[in-house]
Amino acid sequence: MATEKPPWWKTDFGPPKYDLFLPEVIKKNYGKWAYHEVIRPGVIKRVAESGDVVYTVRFGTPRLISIYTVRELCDIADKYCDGYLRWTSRHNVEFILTDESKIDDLIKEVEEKVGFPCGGTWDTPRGKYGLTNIIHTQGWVHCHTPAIDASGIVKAIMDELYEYFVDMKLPGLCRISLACCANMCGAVHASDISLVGIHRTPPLVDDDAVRRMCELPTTAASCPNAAIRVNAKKKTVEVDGEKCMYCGNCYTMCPGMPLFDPENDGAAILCGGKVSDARHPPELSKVVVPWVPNEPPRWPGIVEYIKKIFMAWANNAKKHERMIEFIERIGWERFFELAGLEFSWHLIDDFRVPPFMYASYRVGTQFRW
Amino acid sequence: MATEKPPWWKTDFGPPKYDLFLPEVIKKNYGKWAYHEVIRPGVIKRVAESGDVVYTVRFGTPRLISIYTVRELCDIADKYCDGYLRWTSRHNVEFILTDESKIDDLIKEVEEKVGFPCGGTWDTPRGKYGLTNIIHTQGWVHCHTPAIDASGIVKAIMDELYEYFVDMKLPGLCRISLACCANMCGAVHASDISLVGIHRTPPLVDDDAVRRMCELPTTAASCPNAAIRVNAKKKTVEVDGEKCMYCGNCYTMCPGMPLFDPENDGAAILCGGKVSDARHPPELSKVVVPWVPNEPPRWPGIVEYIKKIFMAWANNAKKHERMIEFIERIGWERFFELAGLEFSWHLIDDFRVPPFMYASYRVGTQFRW
Amino acid sequence: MSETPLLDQIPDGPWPSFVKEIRKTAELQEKAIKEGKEIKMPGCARAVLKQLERSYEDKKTHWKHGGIVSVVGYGGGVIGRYSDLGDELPEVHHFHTIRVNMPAGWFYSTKALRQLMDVWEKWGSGLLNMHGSTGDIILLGTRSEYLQPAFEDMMKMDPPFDIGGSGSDLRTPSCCMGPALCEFACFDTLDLCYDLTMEYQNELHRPMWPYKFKFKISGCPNDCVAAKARSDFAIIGTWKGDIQIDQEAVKEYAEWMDIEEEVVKLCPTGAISYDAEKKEIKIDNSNCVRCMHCINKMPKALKPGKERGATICIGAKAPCVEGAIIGWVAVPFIPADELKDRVKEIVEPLWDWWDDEGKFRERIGEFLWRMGMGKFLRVIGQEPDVRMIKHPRTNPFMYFEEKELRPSKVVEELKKRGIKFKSLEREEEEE
Amino acid sequence: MSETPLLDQIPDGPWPSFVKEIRKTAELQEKAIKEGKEIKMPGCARAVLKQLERSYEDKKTHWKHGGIVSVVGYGGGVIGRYSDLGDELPEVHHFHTIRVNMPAGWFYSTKALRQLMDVWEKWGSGLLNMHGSTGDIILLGTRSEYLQPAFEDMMKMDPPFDIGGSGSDLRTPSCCMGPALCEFACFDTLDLCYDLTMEYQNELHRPMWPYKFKFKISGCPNDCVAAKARSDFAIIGTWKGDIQIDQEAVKEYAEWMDIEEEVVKLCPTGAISYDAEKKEIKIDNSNCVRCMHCINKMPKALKPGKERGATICIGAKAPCVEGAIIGWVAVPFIPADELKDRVKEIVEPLWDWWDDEGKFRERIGEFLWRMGMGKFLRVIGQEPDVRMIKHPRTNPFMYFEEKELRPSKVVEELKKRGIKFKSLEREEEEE
Ligand code: SRM
Ligand code: SRM
Ligand code: SRM
Ligand code: SRM
Ligand code: SF4
Ligand code: SF4
Ligand code: SF4
Ligand code: SF4
Ligand code: SF4
Ligand code: SF4
Ligand code: SF4
Ligand code: SF4
Repeated sequence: MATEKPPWWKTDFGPPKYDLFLPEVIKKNYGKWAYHEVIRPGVIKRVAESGDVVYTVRFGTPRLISIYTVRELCDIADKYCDGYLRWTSRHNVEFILTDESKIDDLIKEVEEKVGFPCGGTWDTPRGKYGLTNIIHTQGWVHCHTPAIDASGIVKAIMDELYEYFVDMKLPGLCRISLACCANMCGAVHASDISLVGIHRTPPLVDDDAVRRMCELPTTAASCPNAAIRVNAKKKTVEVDGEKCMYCGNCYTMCPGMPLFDPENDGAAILCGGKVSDARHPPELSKVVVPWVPNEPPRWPGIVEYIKKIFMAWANNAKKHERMIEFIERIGWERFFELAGLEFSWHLIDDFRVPPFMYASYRVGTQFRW
Repeated sequence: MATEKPPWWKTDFGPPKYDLFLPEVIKKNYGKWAYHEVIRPGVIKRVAESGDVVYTVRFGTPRLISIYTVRELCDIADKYCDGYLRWTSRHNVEFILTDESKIDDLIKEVEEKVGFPCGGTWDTPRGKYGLTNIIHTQGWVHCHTPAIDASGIVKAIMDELYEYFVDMKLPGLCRISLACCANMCGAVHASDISLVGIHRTPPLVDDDAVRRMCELPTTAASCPNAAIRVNAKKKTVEVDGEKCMYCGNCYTMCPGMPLFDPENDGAAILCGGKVSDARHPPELSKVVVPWVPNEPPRWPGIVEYIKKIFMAWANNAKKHERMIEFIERIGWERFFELAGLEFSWHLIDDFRVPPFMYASYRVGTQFRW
Repeated sequence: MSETPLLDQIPDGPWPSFVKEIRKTAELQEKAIKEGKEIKMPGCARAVLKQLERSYEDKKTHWKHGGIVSVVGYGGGVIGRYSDLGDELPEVHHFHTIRVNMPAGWFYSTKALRQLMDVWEKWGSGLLNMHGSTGDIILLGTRSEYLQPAFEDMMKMDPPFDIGGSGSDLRTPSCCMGPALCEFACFDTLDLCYDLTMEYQNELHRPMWPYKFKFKISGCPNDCVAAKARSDFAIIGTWKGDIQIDQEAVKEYAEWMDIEEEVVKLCPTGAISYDAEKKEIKIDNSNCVRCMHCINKMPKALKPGKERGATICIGAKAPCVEGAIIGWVAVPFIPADELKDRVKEIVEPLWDWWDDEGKFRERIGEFLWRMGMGKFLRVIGQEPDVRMIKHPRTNPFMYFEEKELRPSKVVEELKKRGIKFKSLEREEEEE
Repeated sequence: MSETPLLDQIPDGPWPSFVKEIRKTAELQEKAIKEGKEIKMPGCARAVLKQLERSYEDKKTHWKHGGIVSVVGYGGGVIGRYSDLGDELPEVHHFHTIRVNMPAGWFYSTKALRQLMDVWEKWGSGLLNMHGSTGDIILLGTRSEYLQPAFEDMMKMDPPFDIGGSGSDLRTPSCCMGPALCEFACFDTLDLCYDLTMEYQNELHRPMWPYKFKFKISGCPNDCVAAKARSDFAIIGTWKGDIQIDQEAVKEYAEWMDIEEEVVKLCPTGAISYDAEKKEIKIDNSNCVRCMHCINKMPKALKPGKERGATICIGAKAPCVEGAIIGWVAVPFIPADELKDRVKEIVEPLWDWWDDEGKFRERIGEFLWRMGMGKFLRVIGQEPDVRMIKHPRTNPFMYFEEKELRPSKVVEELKKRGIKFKSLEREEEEE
C-alpha cells in the first residue's frame, strides 16, 4: 500500500524528548540534588547542591482515569507548577512546587476537585513508611484472559488500607501488586504482597474455534506440561486434565482453548517478594494462599486475607523490615501462624520446570569489588 | 539349583547384633551419658550419669588395611579394652578405655606397632578443632570408572596436613572427602573441601563391545544430555561430542563407552559443603577449581590447591566457622582472592537438569515448632 | 433501578474510584457532544460500564481473544480487542488500545498532555491508563477505523507522540526519575532511556524476534522501576570506590537517629561501624555490597562513591513459560560515560543470536538457561566473573572446549572420528 | 631396581600408608604360606601393587567393567571385578569384593573380627577396607570360585556375618554410635538400625527396585553419619519442647568461655540470651531451630528437650543422574517410641509406589521430583507441613483435585467429556 504520504507524515520519531517536559528548576539542578526529606505524608522536600529547593507532592490515582481528569490535573499544574507534572512508576501523580507556602492549597485543590488523596510516600531516615499505590493490570475492563478483575479488587483493598496511604505509620516499605492472570503483567512475582488471577479447570476445548483459528502443532507445543495432544483425525486438540495446571498458555496461543469457570477462577495470594537491594537482595514472591474465589463487587474474602497478611507484618515487623526480612527473621512457620494462614500441599513447589541456574545465579547487585 | 543345603546353611541372618560387641561399661551406661570433654588430641573423656567414665582414643587409618593389621589392633584391644574396639564413620579406629592411666601406653603401642597416629578429634566447647580422616573411595585399587586414584591422593594430602590431625588448632570443623568419579561414592557433594575425579573427553565408543554387551536403547537412554544416538544400521551408538559432559553414565551402563584419557582425566575441587545443622543448614559443595591433572604418585598440583583453600580458611575464619560460614561472611569474591583461585566459566552452573524443588525445599532439620 | 447495581458499590470508600472515572467520562463526553465537539465513540464509556457490570454478575471477562490491528508502517503498539457482547453493546464491539510511548521519567508538560487528551476525546473512549505496567500511556478503547486517524493526529502534535511496543519486539523502555529529582542517581537514566528508545525505533515498532524484550533503567540499586524483576535487560546504577561521607551531617542525624541500631546493625555485611563518642561512622568499603541501606537512611550524610556506572542484570520476566526470573548479573560494571555505547555493543550481538537460535516464545532468560552462560559471555565479549553467581556450581558436569584439552591420543582419535567438541563460539552463519 | 618405583614414594610422609599395608599383607601372607596355612590367593597382594604401579605410570585404571558374580541365594553384595592385565598378572585376574554387613555403630569384639580375618586370609587377598563408604566391611579381591566358600565360612562364624547390599536394592543401613557413647542421642540409633536391617533382609539381599535405596540413622542433627547428604531416607534425631538447662553447669563454662560471643551470637535465630550478671542463659524455645550449636558448646549444661524423636529427610544422593540432593524434610517428627513402626509404615508404601512407577535408575529423590510432593504425602499418609519447605512455591502453577473444585457448569461439561482431573490418589492396581 505505497500511497503518497502527506508532508507531515512520519514514523519512528519516538517519544518527546524528556527535557522538553522538565521545569526550569529541574533543568538547573539536574543531577545535582543534595538530599531529600519527607516533610509530611505525600510531600518530599528536595534540596539541590545549589541550595534550590523543590517540593514534590504525591497523589494516589485509580490509574484508569478520564481524559477530563487529566485536564483537571493540567489546570492545577498550570496554576501551581508552571505547567509541568509527572507520574510515578506506581500510578501516582506528582506536582513539583518551588513555593512551600502553596502546598496546602495545592493539596486541597487536588483532593477536592479531583478526589485524589495526598500520600504514598515513605521516610526512611525517620523509619516511617507510607503505603503506596497498587500496581495492577487490565482485568475485566480490557483483557481477554483474566481470572479476576483488577481495578475493582484494587479499589476494595485500598479502601481498606487507606489510612496507611495518607499516613506514614508502617515499619517498612510494602509494595502490593495485582495481576489478573498468570501472565503477570503486574509483575507480581517480586512484591511484598501480591495477587494473581488463576484458573482451576483445564481448557474446555472449542473444537470449532480451534479448527478455524489455530495451528494444531503450535497449540500443542504451547503447553509447558505437554498436556495437549493433537487429534489429527478430528482436526482438533485434546487436553490431559491430569497434567494441566490451568496456566492459560494455550489460550494465549489459541482462542479455542478457553479456561474460564466463574465458580472456580479466583486469586492466589503471594507475599515476600522484593526488588530493591536495600539490605536484603531481591526475592521472588511466594504463594501463601492457593485460592480465593471471585466475589465482586467488593471481594471480601480477598480483602480479609490481604489484611491479615498485611497486619501480621505491620504489627510485628521491626523498623525497616520488609515482608521477607520479617518472615526470614521469625520463620515461615511462625508467619503462617501469625497471619492465620493454612499450609497445604498446593504451596509446595511441583512445577516441572525448574529455575535451575536460578538457584545459584546471583540476583540483584550485591557483591564486593 | 535346589540342592540339599547343609545343616549350618542359612541366609538373611543379618549382621551380628550390636549388643554382642559392646563392652560392659557401655552396656551399663547405654543411653545415659552426661557429657564429654576432649582431654587431648585424639582422646575424649565421656562421663555417664552414673559417674562412670570412659576414654575413647582415636587413631587415623589409611582405610585400606591388611588383615594382619586388624589382628594387631585386636591384640591391643585385648590388652587394653577387654577385647572390644570400634571404627568411626570416617575410617578411624577407636579404643575405649576405662583406666585413664593406660592411655599413654595404648597410644604408644598403636603408634609404634601399627603406625596409626592418635588424633582426629575436635573440642567444640574450647573452640579447638582437629582435622579428621578423608572419606574416600576405591580409585585405581579397585574400581572400573575412576578418573583419579583415591588412596594415593588421600595419602599425599594427609601427609601435608598431618599436623592438623594430631593437634587441634583449627578454627572449626573441616571435612575433606574424595570420590574418584562423578558417581561420588565418597559423597563429596556435601563436604567442606572435596575432590571428584572427572573426565574431560567424550566416550570413545568401542563398537565391538557395544554390540557384544549393550542394549542400544538403554545405552542411549542412560545419557542425561541425550548426547547418544543409536545407529541401528551399524548396530552401535554415536556420541554428540558437543552435548557430552563426560559424566560417565553411559559407561556405567555399557562397557563399550570408555571415556578415559590419561592426559585429560583429573580432579575437580569443591568446597563449602556441610551436613550437620550446627548453626548453618546443610549445604552442597561448590566447584572452585574445574580441573587439576593426575600427577601420580604425589599429586603436587592437587595438594597445592587443597592447601591454598584449606589455609585461606584456617588462617582467616572466626572461631567455629566452617568453610561455608566463612565464605558467606566474606563473600565468594573475597574467597577466590584469598585462596588465590581463578574464576572461570566452568564454575557457572549450566547443567541442564535443575534441582528445582531443591531451591525451595527445606533441607536439614532447622525449623520451629 | 440502576443499570449497574454492582458497580454502584464501588465508589464507596475513600480510595479514588475507577468507576467514578468512567462515569465522569461518560457524562462529560455527552456534555461535549452537546457542545458540538466531534466525538467518534459516543456512548462508549457508558457501554464499558454495562459490560463491566455483566462481568461482575458473571464473574468472567466479556472480552474476546485478541485480533490483529495496527497503524500504517507499524507492526505493534496496538492491542486488538472485541467484546463478546458486541450485539448488545455495539459501542464497545471494538475496543482496541493504543500504547503511546511515554516520555522518559513520566514528566509532562500540560501543553503536551492536553493535546493528547484532545486526540483521545475525539477518537477514543476518553479513558486511559496512566500508565500501563510497562510504562506506556494506554489509550483504552477505540474502533479499528479510528486507529489510523488518531495516530495521525498524534503525529501532528507539538511535540508529537509516537507509538509504544507490543508483540515480539522491543518494548517501550522505561526509567526512574533519576537525576531529574533524585540525589542517588549514578548516571543519567533519562538520557540513556531516550537514547536507547531512539536508537532502536525499528526494533520497537516492528515485532520480529522470538518474543518480547524489555529494557528498564534505574539510577541506583533501589531500583524504582523494578527493572531487576521486570526487564530482560536491566540497567542498574551503582559505583566503585568509597561511599562519600559527610561526618558533619552524620552528627546532625545522630541527634535523633539511633545509628547503631538502624544503620550499623542493618548493614547486610557488617561493613559499617559507628563511633558513638565522636559521632562518626566508618565504612569498610571492600566489604560493602552497595545495598544502599546506609545511604537511604542518611541521604544528607552519605553519597555513592565517585566512580559511577551501572550493573547489567539479565533475564527477568514473569512466570510463563518456564518460571519467573529475577535478572541475574551479566555485566558487573560499565562506567557511566561508556553506557550508551557498551549497552549497544552487548545487546546487538545478543539479539542477533537469540533471533537466530531462540525458540518461539522463548524469553532471553530462558534462552540463556538453555544455551549456557559460557556461550552467552563469549557472544557479548564479557569475561566470566564471580560476581555473576550466588555461589559456584554444585555439580561437576562441566564442559571443556577443545583448546582447553591437552593433546592426547584419545583426543586425536576422537577428532579422527569426526567428533566435534563443545565450543563457546557462535557458529558462523551460512550465507 | 624396584618393581614399583612410583609406589615406593608413597610411604613417605607421616600419614599411614595404604601401600605399606598392601606390602605388609604380601609379606605376611607369604610367611603364612611358609608356615603351612591354607591360602587360596597367594601372590595376590603383590600383584595388586604391580597393577597399581601400572596405573600410576599410565594414569588410568586397569580394572575392567563390572561383571555379575554372587553367592547362592543372594542377588547382591558382591562386586565383580576383572583386571585388564589378567594375562600378565593372573593373581588379580579376578578381584571381586564382598560387602559384609557391619554391626550397627561399627562396634566389634576382637573375637568376631579375628574370625573374619581368618576367613579372608584363607579365601581372599588379605586386604580390606574398614569401611566402605556405605559402611560395609569391604573384603577386597577374590576369585569367583572362592566367593561361595568364603561366605559359607562366614555363616559358620560365631556370631556369623551376613552379606551387605549392592545393586538396585536396599543398601546396608548404618547409624552413628548414638546412645552407646554419645550424650546427644535422641533415640536408640543402633537398635533402630538393627531392627530395620533385620526386617528388610529380603530387600537388602535381592535387588528388585528401580535403583538403590539407602537408610542412614543419626541420633541428632549433628548427623555423624552424614545421613542428610548420603541416604535416600535419613532418620535424624531431634526433639520438641524446651532445651534442658543446668544453670550451675552454665556458670562453670562461664569461667572460661565467652558465652556471649560464642554461644549467643552464633545461635542462628537469636533464640538465646545471656545474663552476664547472673551467669545464666535463657532460651526462647519457640524460636529455636534445634541446630545443636549451643548444646555442642556446652554439653554439660544443655541437653535436648525431653520429648525425643526423629525427623525424616528424604531423597539425598550423589549427582548422577539428575543432580546431587541433600534430603528434604518429609516427616517433621516421629516420637522415639513410634519410630520402628512408623518408619515401616512410611517406607513400605513408598517402595511399593516407586517400584511400580519409578523409572530405571531413578532414585527416590528424583522420583519424588517427578511425581510431586503432594502425591508423595498422600501415599505415605502424611499431612503437608510448612516445615517441609524453605519457603512456599514462587509460581502460581498449582494443581487442584476434583474434590477441591466448586460445582459448576464447566466442571460438569469437562466431566461429561471424560476429562480426568488431577488426583493425588494412587491408582488402584489392575489385578
Ligand atoms: C517516585 C519514584 C520513582 C519514579 O521514577 O517514579 C520513587 C521515588 C523515590 N524512591 Fe523509590 N520510587 C519509586 C518506586 C520505587 C520502586 C518500584 C516499585 O515499587 O514498583 C521501588 C522498588 C520496590 C521494591 O523493592 O519492591 C522503590 C524502592 C525504593 C527504595 C528501597 C526501599 C527498601 O527498603 O527496599 C528506596 C530507598 C529508601 O527510601 O529507603 C527508594 C527511595 C526513593 C526516593 C527516596 C529517592 C529520592 O531520593 O528521591 C524517592 C522518594 C521516596 C518517597 O516516596 O518518600 N525507593 N521505589 C517511584 C514512586 C512510586 C510510587 O508512586 O510510590
Ligand atoms: C565418632 C563419630 C560418630 C561415629 O559414630 O563414628 C563422631 C563423634 C562425635 N561427634 Fe560427630 N562424629 C563423627 C562423624 C561426624 C560427621 C560425619 C562425617 O564427617 O562424615 C559429622 C558431619 C560433618 C559435616 O557436617 O559435614 C559430624 C558432625 C558433628 C558435629 C557438628 C559440628 C559442626 O560444627 O558442624 C558435632 C558437634 C560438635 O562437636 O560441635 C559432632 C559431635 C560429635 C561428638 C562430640 C558427639 C559426642 O558427644 O560424643 C563426638 C566426638 C567428637 C570428637 O571427635 O571430638 N559431630 N560428626 C564420627 C567420627 C568421625 C571421625 O572419625 O572423625
Ligand atoms: C497493558 C498491560 C497491562 C496493564 O494493564 O498495564 C499488559 C497487557 C497484556 N499483556 Fe502483559 N501487559 C503489560 C505489561 C506486562 C508486564 C510488566 C512490565 O512490562 O513491566 C509483564 C511482566 C514482565 C515480563 O515482561 O515478563 C507482562 C507479561 C505478559 C506476558 C508474560 C510474558 C512472559 O514471558 O511470561 C504475556 C503473555 C504473552 O506475551 O503472550 C502478556 C500479554 C499481555 C496481553 C497482550 C494479553 C495476551 O495474552 O496477549 C495483555 C493485553 C491486555 C489488554 O487487553 O490490554 N504480558 N506484561 C501492560 C503493558 C502496558 C504498557 O505497555 O505500558
Ligand atoms: C565401595 C564403594 C566405595 C568405597 O570405596 O567405599 C562404592 C563403590 C562403587 N559404587 Fe558407589 N560405592 C560406595 C558408596 C557409595 C556412596 C556413599 C554412601 O553410600 O554413603 C554413594 C553416594 C550416595 C548415593 O547413594 O547417592 C555412592 C554412589 C554411587 C553411584 C551414584 C548413585 C547416584 O544415584 O548418583 C554409583 C553409580 C551406579 O549406581 O550405577 C555407584 C556405583 C558404584 C560401583 C558399583 C561402580 C559402578 O559403576 O557400578 C562401585 C564399585 C567399586 C568397586 O569396584 O569396588 N556408587 N556409592 C562404597 C560402598 C561400600 C560399602 O558398601 O560400604
Ligand atoms: S495479567 Fe493477564 S489478564 Fe491481566 S492484563 Fe495481563 S494478560 Fe491480561
Ligand atoms: S492451561 Fe496450560 S497446562 Fe493446561 S493445557 Fe493449556 S497450556 Fe497446558
Ligand atoms: S567414585 Fe566412581 S570410580 Fe570411585 S569407587 Fe565410586 S564408582 Fe568407582
Ligand atoms: S559421558 Fe555422560 S554426557 Fe557423555 S555421552 Fe556418556 S552419558 Fe552422555
Ligand atoms: S532508582 Fe535510585 S536513582 Fe532512581 S529514583 Fe530510585 S532511588 Fe533515585
Ligand atoms: S551500602 Fe549497604 S552494604 Fe554498603 S555499607 Fe551501606 S549498608 Fe553496608
Ligand atoms: S549424630 Fe548426634 S547422637 Fe549421633 S554421634 Fe553424632 S552427636 Fe552423637
Ligand atoms: S539449638 Fe541452635 S537454634 Fe536452638 S537455641 Fe541452641 S543455638 Fe539456638
